[in-house]
Amino acid sequence: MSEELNYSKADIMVVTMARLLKDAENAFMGVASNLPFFAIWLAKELYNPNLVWLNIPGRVNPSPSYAPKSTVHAQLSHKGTASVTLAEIFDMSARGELDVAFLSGIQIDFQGYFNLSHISDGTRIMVQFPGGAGSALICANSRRVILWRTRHDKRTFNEKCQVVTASGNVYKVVTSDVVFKKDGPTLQLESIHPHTTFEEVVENTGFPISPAPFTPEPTNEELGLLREFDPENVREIEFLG
Amino acid sequence: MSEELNYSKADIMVVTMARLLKDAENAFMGVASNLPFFAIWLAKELYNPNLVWLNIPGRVNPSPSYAPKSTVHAQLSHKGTASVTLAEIFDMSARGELDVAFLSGIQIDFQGYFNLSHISDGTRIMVQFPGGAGSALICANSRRVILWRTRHDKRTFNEKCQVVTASGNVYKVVTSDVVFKKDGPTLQLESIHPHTTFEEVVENTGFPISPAPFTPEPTNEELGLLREFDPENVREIEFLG
Amino acid sequence: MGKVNTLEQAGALVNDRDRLAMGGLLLQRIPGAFTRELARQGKRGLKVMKTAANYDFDLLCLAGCVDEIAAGFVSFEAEFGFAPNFRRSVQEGRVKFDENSCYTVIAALRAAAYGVPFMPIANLGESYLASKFKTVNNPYGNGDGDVLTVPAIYPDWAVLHVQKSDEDGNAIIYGPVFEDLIMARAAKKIILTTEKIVPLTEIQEDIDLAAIPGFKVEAVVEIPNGAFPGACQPNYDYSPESVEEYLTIKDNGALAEYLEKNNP
Amino acid sequence: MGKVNTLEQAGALVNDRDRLAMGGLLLQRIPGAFTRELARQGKRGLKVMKTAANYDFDLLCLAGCVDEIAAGFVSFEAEFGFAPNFRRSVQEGRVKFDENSCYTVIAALRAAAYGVPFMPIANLGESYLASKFKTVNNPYGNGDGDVLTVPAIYPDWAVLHVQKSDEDGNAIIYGPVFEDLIMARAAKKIILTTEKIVPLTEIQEDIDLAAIPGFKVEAVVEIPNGAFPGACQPNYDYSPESVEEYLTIKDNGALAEYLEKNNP
Repeated sequence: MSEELNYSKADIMVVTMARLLKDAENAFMGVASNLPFFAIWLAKELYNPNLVWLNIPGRVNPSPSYAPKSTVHAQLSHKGTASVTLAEIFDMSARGELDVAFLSGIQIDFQGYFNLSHISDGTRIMVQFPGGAGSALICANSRRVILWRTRHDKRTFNEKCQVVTASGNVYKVVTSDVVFKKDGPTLQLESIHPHTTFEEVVENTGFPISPAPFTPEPTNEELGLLREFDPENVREIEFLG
Repeated sequence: MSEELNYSKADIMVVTMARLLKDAENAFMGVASNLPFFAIWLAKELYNPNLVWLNIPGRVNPSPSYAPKSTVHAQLSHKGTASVTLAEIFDMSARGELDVAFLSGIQIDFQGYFNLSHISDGTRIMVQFPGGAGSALICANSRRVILWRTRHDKRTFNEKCQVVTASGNVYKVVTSDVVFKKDGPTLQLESIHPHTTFEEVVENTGFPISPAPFTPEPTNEELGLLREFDPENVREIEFLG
Repeated sequence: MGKVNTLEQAGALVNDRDRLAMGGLLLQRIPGAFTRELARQGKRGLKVMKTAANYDFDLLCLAGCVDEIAAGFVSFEAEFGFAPNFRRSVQEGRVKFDENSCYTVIAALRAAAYGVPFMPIANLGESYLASKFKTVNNPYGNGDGDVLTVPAIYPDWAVLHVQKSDEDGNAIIYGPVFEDLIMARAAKKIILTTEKIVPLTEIQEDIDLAAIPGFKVEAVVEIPNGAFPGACQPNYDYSPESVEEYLTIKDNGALAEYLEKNNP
Repeated sequence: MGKVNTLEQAGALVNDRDRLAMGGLLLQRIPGAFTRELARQGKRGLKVMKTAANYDFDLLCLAGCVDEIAAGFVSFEAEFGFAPNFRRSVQEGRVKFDENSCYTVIAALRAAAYGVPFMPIANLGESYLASKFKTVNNPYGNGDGDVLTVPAIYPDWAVLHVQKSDEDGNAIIYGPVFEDLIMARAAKKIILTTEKIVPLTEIQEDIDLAAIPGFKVEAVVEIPNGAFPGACQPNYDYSPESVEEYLTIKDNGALAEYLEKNNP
């Protein structure tokens, strides 16, 4: 049914994540975090102007004039309201003062544990991933962690990560196809994006799930704002390559 | 013989301490440290222009345009060359990178241990002193500590401090009347300022000392520079009250 | 945005027995006006900390506001002598002076800022101060001796006086920062007094210096000359005459008169 | 004062097997020109560290200069994909990747900066990273569990690219500092490349930002565009075309040509 939709997978992911920030006190995003960039930007525009936006360059509450491809770009510092270094943002997390943090995993298992480190054969590294950046600290100490992942397949969503880069306070997992919530010790399907079906999701998920309703679709207001701010479709960049 | 001298006790103390900085890499001075202020200033003017001057306001190598009474005054930041906070100066000391530090004690004993804390009767505090400020860290970790004290009597220079605020790498002790050097575990008389005599010093010192030569007197060049920089005689302030 | 309060409202945020890290050092950029407000409001049982203090801690002793002082040094400098009310309060047992080396105050604040229960530090030599602190084994060492540690101290408030803040508390300190930024990070919340409240755009012109983020600030009060009788460079120097005047106060009546006259 | 050197002289200060903390983050204000000089001089066995890196560490892998990388993240961002030479070097066992959480890099540098053998940190959850580090008992606790610690790492050099330095190395970073200042304090000595060497008077105009003191700086080299192909804000942005060009290098010949062409 995807031909009928007037929005992309990136759009519904961004909008879904933005709505999760309606009551957030602050939100942190890291490197290579394009979709969180748009989600935080949209949430501040539409739902939660007092949301404190924290990022790697360490400028609080930037007002980017356009969407950069790099999420440590100077646009993340543009017209910020104060300077808090990355080390100090990690300290905030360590003190339990980070409310929402966006993290991602190349592999994410049924417990919400994730791997950004590597795949090994037990003795040597077969595939080296980028590394978890600040994930281990952030995931264990922030109040609510939102994982996002633009790929939804069994390689990503598996029974158990061989290598755990980070784990902890996972709150939601927003994928290209669904939203999971962390409920007790495991991930539970919360909603399915309207372009796909429960059967397809079962097919692409490496752990057991139960049926769930569709994810609420983006509104015209949300889509209009995103398109106006991002005419070059930088928000699609995580779906490329 | 003091009528014949063309310099004050403050002058000979300043000059003596300045000369100790001829080969110093850096020198730190703290609060209420007027004589060290002049000593570092004079050493940089005359003997060691590359000496790195470190102070509480955290401006490296200030060029004060006059001598303030407070040694945390903005003149200590005037025309500095870089900003290093007090915490970072302490860190330098902790890493063993502070070369010379000026400290003082209200009581100083024969080992060079000193008390800036209090006098107690064993259970309660009878006389509260200001506290040792950074002394405990600085004295234990800097390479060479120069103690100075404008009073030379048996209350100050005693057999053993009841309360030890700080101890460690004491190098010299410059008093109103003499210079001690730390030689092995104890202070030894190194020189006697020309206004007094060995007999008087013995009388005013609470631990055994051996005879020593006179301290070299200030030169006209040294005195001229000091008087020009400090026409208001701020360098006498530690001798007042 | 509702953070701009009167001095009285800001003072009312502080509860009896709260722990305050107070900014500035000796007579430099201290929260002088806020200190007098604490005295006027008759706070009791406060615990205060700073590396090196004089006027503010001495006044809080005189006014009976503090139970405990953690500091490395509490005294005026040469021209004014020791801090008389601090001395008397400690000697008479009304105030506990938890003497620190200045660095152990910093270490305690760093531990709080980093969310850890203690901070390892270099040794403090043979000293009665060293005996206040505990050691731990270096887990990465070869049994080469223990490491001295300082326990975290979490201030309820960092009370800071700055040159410039916007109405949300995004603020800039010009000149020496002393321990203010460590305090701002260690404390649960910040109370700011500022020489001037400026538009955010003026903060943004010096954004690299805007190291106090509004989101931690609970109150912002504009008080020109708010460091009085201390200095706030480059705006004004400390006032020796006013420090002398303060030092003449001998009783509660004179204190009340002083607090009335010097408001803020 | 003799600290102003050519890029070649500054590169020669670094010995094989030295440990380098390299400034900037990803493609922001990295010491790009100095990294290429290390490659041209054929350094071997270097140990490098930073929270999050791509071009500089990837190039050092390609050129065979590094043995060990301590970092939280080594990758380009979305448009360029992973760091290919880093990946290959690690997968082929030529480079040891000591994966950290970014915060543990910071903690290791803080410990070095403070002159202590380790830094306590908050917990890292259930993670293979947590298992790399040892715990100690909290000496001030009530047996309420152990505290995770990170051992100090002392870099021989902090290699930083800045917008402005005087000839003594008194230097200013404008905009995000990333971990540069922690590196400057943790390292034994600093090597600076700077967009511009300016008179001291120009440093003094922004003295509150002059957080790199000349006395720790061993070499200052003026290299306009020295962060290339990275950004140095506000002077210039990173060059996507040049990063793409770098990523086409497949062999030693192409690398030599690239290093020749891009000098500095």
